[in-house]
Amino acid sequence: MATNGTTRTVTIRLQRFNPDVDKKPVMKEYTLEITSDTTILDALEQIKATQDGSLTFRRSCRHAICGSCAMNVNGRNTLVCNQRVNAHLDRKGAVTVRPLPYLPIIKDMVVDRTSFWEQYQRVKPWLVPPDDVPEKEFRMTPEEVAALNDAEKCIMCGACYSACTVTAVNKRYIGPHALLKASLRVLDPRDTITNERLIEISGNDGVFRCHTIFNCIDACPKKLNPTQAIETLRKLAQKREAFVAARKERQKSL
Amino acid sequence: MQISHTRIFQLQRLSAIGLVIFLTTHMVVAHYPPGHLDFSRVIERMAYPLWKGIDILLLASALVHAVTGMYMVITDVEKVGRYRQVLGWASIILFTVAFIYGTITILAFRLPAETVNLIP
Amino acid sequence: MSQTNTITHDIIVVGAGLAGSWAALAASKAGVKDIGVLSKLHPLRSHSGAAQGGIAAALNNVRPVPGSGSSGPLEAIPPGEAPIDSWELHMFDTIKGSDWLGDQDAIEIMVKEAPDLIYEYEHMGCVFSRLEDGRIAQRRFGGHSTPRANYSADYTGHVLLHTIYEQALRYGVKYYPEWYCLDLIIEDNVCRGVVAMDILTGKLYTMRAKAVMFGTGGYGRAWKITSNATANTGDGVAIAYNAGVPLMDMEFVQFHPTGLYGKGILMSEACRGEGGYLRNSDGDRFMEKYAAGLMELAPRDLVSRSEQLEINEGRGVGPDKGGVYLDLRHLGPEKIMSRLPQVRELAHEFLGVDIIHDMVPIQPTAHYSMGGIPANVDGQVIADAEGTPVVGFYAAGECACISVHGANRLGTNSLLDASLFGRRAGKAMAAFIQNGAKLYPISGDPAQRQEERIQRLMDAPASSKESVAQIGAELKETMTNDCGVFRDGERMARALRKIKELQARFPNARVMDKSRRFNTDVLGAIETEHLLTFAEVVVASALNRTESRGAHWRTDFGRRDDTNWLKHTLVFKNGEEGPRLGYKSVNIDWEKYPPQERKY
Amino acid sequence: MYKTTGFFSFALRRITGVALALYLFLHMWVIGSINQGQAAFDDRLATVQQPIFKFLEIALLAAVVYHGVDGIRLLIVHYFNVAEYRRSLFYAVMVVSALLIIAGGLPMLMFALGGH
Ligand SMILES: Cc1cc2nc3c(=O)[nH]c(=O)nc-3n(C[C@H](O)[C@H](O)[C@H](O)COP(=O)(O)OP(=O)(O)OC[C@H]3O[C@@H](n4cnc5c(N)ncnc54)[C@H](O)[C@@H]3O)c2cc1C
Ligand code: HEM
Ligand code: SF4
Ligand code: F3S
Ligand code: FES
Repeated sequence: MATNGTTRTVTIRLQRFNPDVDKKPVMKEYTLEITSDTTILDALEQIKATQDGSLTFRRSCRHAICGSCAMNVNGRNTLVCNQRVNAHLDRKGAVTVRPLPYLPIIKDMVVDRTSFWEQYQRVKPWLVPPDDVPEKEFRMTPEEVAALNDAEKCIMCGACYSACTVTAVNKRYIGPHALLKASLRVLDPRDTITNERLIEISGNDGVFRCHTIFNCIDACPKKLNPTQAIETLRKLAQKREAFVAARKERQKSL
Repeated sequence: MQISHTRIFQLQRLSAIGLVIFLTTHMVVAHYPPGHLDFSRVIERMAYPLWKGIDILLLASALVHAVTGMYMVITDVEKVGRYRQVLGWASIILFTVAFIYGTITILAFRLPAETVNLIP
Repeated sequence: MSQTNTITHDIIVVGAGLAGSWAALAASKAGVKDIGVLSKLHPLRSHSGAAQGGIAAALNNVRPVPGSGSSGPLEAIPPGEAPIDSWELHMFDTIKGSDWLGDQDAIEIMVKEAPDLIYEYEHMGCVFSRLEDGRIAQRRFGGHSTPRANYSADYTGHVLLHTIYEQALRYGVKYYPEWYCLDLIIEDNVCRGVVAMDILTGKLYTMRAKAVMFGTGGYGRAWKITSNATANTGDGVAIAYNAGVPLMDMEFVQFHPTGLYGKGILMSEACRGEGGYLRNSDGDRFMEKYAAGLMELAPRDLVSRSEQLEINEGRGVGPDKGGVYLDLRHLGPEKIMSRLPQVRELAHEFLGVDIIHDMVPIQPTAHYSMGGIPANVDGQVIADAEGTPVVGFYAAGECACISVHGANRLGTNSLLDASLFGRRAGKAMAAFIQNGAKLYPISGDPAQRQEERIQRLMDAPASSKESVAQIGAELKETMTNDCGVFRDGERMARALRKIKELQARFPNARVMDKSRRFNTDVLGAIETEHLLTFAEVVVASALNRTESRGAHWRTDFGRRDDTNWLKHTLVFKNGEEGPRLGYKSVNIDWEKYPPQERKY
Repeated sequence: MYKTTGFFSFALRRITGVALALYLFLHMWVIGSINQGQAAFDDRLATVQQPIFKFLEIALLAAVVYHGVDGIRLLIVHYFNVAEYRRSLFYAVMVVSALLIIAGGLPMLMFALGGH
């Protein structure tokens, strides 16, 4: 069993930055005793509690469902709450943690996700159901539900957004997270504003701005596939009128 | 008229398919086996109207692809966003001019006796 | 910074989990447009999103295959055939689960409105798992006599939370993400607003409103081993208590039997539902001794107690012998991969254990807070045992105690509770505003008081050895050891002394981060202060209740005692003297649901 | 930059794409001299057939081949659900491009070195 009491000493290298005081980010090293099941988040908490209380980071659920704790570990975006330190040590027994790249830093690991949320709201993440709803539930088939599974699991952690090369240089691009969300509503047979959605996402900042770089898939801690969602939306955008007509037909029997 | 991003995408992908076909043909026929190039070698092929047709299609694909591609590259930069419409029209104009010029060039290949200056 | 800024809304909701966002949405739909919702986390990070199992409602979509028994396969109820479930059954299960401490008028409202709530969720876009014919799928859950948990695979809370937040956005609700509520302003029994901090800038604001609602969630963070998110520090409960509002039934804290060893992270109840075993260090399935009939599938409180007994008697496993094994190996790779993929991932990620080949060490984990701010069925907070309302103050969700869960909550009933009473509170607030509620003046500068509180924390001498983290750690240790699954008078008295000591040490604790910008160090200190505040109430309430009921189990009073204790605890803040205890009667329909022995 | 196989192939594709576009216009300018008559044409053609250009042409071939093969990969990703196989596709593109570049480039190299 992995949980044994043995500890080992490791180095945690953290990027520190408080824009009010510091000119530019600096790397600082902290030495720490860990066990085999210490997560990177545990390590950060430990440093904050015992070495430097000003270390700042977001976290809440501790088990990869709230999306707070996305950071960049050894150059890769990931959640830190479900990653054990042991799994990320380099040859010198150290692990490097930085905030998500290409986003303005608020303080230490806390980044400004304003553009991320703006893009999320831009795609109208909510469903707009038909005006008259049935007495009970809409009758969606298990297949229709299955098509939504991937998008529904997104925890809005931002790992994909910060890894995407396009968003890195262009914050007007809607981004993988919001396009994945858009696909959730577009593919939902209950939605009534699909036409508008497709127009919006096929505009200058939408699906056709994606260059199929796949960083979003690589970065996603929930193993989701925004690229596929984008490709699906691209196809639907090209046959928008037919798709919307089929949707209207489908809604008659919901 | 709005420059539609969907159209641009379709044009770029369509022209890419066109390029796969025409460019491959062009490369094999025009440049293989490699050797010294001059008018006489070029005219050998260009004397046939079929080749002229294929080269015009190649020209069209390549221009559409290059112009839409450059449009994409440039508009990827956030700050350029405001000028998208202008860039779109500039691309269309660039394409038109280049296509006309290229077509004239292709048509200009005649056997020596009948070579005429289309552009003085 | 004496000049503080003021923000005004018709309604201010603190908390953006299911309870908070539902309230805002319902009020907005009812016509109140000026609503502000603050949340110390981005709304989508609220702990409601962590719920896995499901949300209860008697929809009658599914039944056990006739003749297959209580744990056999399920099938869709064919159209036209007799329903098997009803609100009455749901009600009885809930009352029994609550060990008869739940208020039956509130429970009746909850179970009756439940199906309508689920349909509203569905109409707003919630992606429920489906049956072949397109109806919502349902599954079994502990303590429910029929399959009535409606679910979205194993991330139900996540899907509900996203749905409701997005709809609230659609209806124009204004959110203040990453704003921290520090104080509640109540004068002359009228609620006038809150004081809050914009975490990003560290600036304080006085936020005035005609109605304020708290939906601040649970308080499991006072225990060392807990399934709760780090945000679940019971801020709302402590703030309300400090503002003079009583707290109800705080001694009732549910411990879930399967928290990952040393971490507390929840391994879904489905582990046992699918047939998992619990084993002690000798490899024995110890549940044989405690619940030979239901074995591992006995209710949560009972299983947690059995585990703790094994541990206490020296048959524990793990480095400190503080856990037992959850054995899923016999289920086989196929079943594990298809039914428990998330569980497998969690065990692997956090402990490096593959449940296909190895047993996972687990232990009881503080999971759900039954108690909280007392409120009636419209979310209206009450000021005393007679039910006098605190004008303009509402509460719903886990921070509230409308008392539908009594002494022990059934799984899937709390998502229902938070959503449903959030919705009701929203409607009630809208009616309150529309009937001409006033914006009352605020005397003095309450934000200034909070400013001073923060300044004190920052000014504590750097030489001080006292650290907030240390105080927090000692408190959590104490609560887990002395006010956990098993309790007795002696240990709780010790815990109470310890809490007093920690409270006395707290003013000397120093905060290392002196900056204004996104100061989580200061917030952590304030949260620890809140833990110290309500932990005292928990222990005091528990110490006084000399019986065992639901989740509150005393080794020195091992029986339920309806003659003396069929009543809610109501604790008032009594200046520096510490909590003053009072009691409130339970609403019981003596004809239909008289108290019985709770047997499974 | 966030460096992955995806980013690497994107950067290469983009650089080659832009280079090819620029080349296209250069090419048109060279061939366009036919409009000034056969002599002008041969003149300009000779300029671009100095030894250094022969090597540049190999680079051009490499660029076209890589860009084209990678472009085909994108078309495949668009029309089929294969994003999961992104790494295999990346390596496949690399191998195929390399083979084609060698096949096309070797004769050119011989020609450039041999000079006839
Ligand atoms: C691991 C786990 C699994 C669960 N599974 C189930 C299940 O399957 N079925 C079920 O019915 N129940 C389940 N529960 C219980 C259920 O999830 C919760 O009881 C319910 O979600 C609580 O909702 P809420 O809206 O009251 O609070 P929360 O969702 O916790 O929201 C609290 C909100 O208050 C905000 N807040 C708190 N303090 C402040 C402050 N000082 N200032 C500003 N904002 C503040 C937070 O930011 C947050 O937005 C589970 C609980 C856990 C821990
Ligand atoms: C063999 C045929 C070719 C194929 C299959 C092909 C395919 C593609 C594809 C699919 C893209 C889109 C890339 C993206 O969206 O990120 C692209 C981009 C581009 N192509 Fe081509 N191409 C070919 C030949 C050419 C040629 C000959 C040129 C030069 C004239 C060219 C110039 C460009 C440019 C400038 C871009 C934009 C760069 C970018 O977006 O990254 N391509 N090509
Ligand atoms: S798609 Fe994945 S990486 Fe992107 S926000 Fe959602 S969960 Fe995070
Ligand atoms: S990384 Fe970005 S470019 Fe497209 S495939 Fe993913 S969104
Ligand atoms: S803390 Fe919630 S995802 Fe990591």
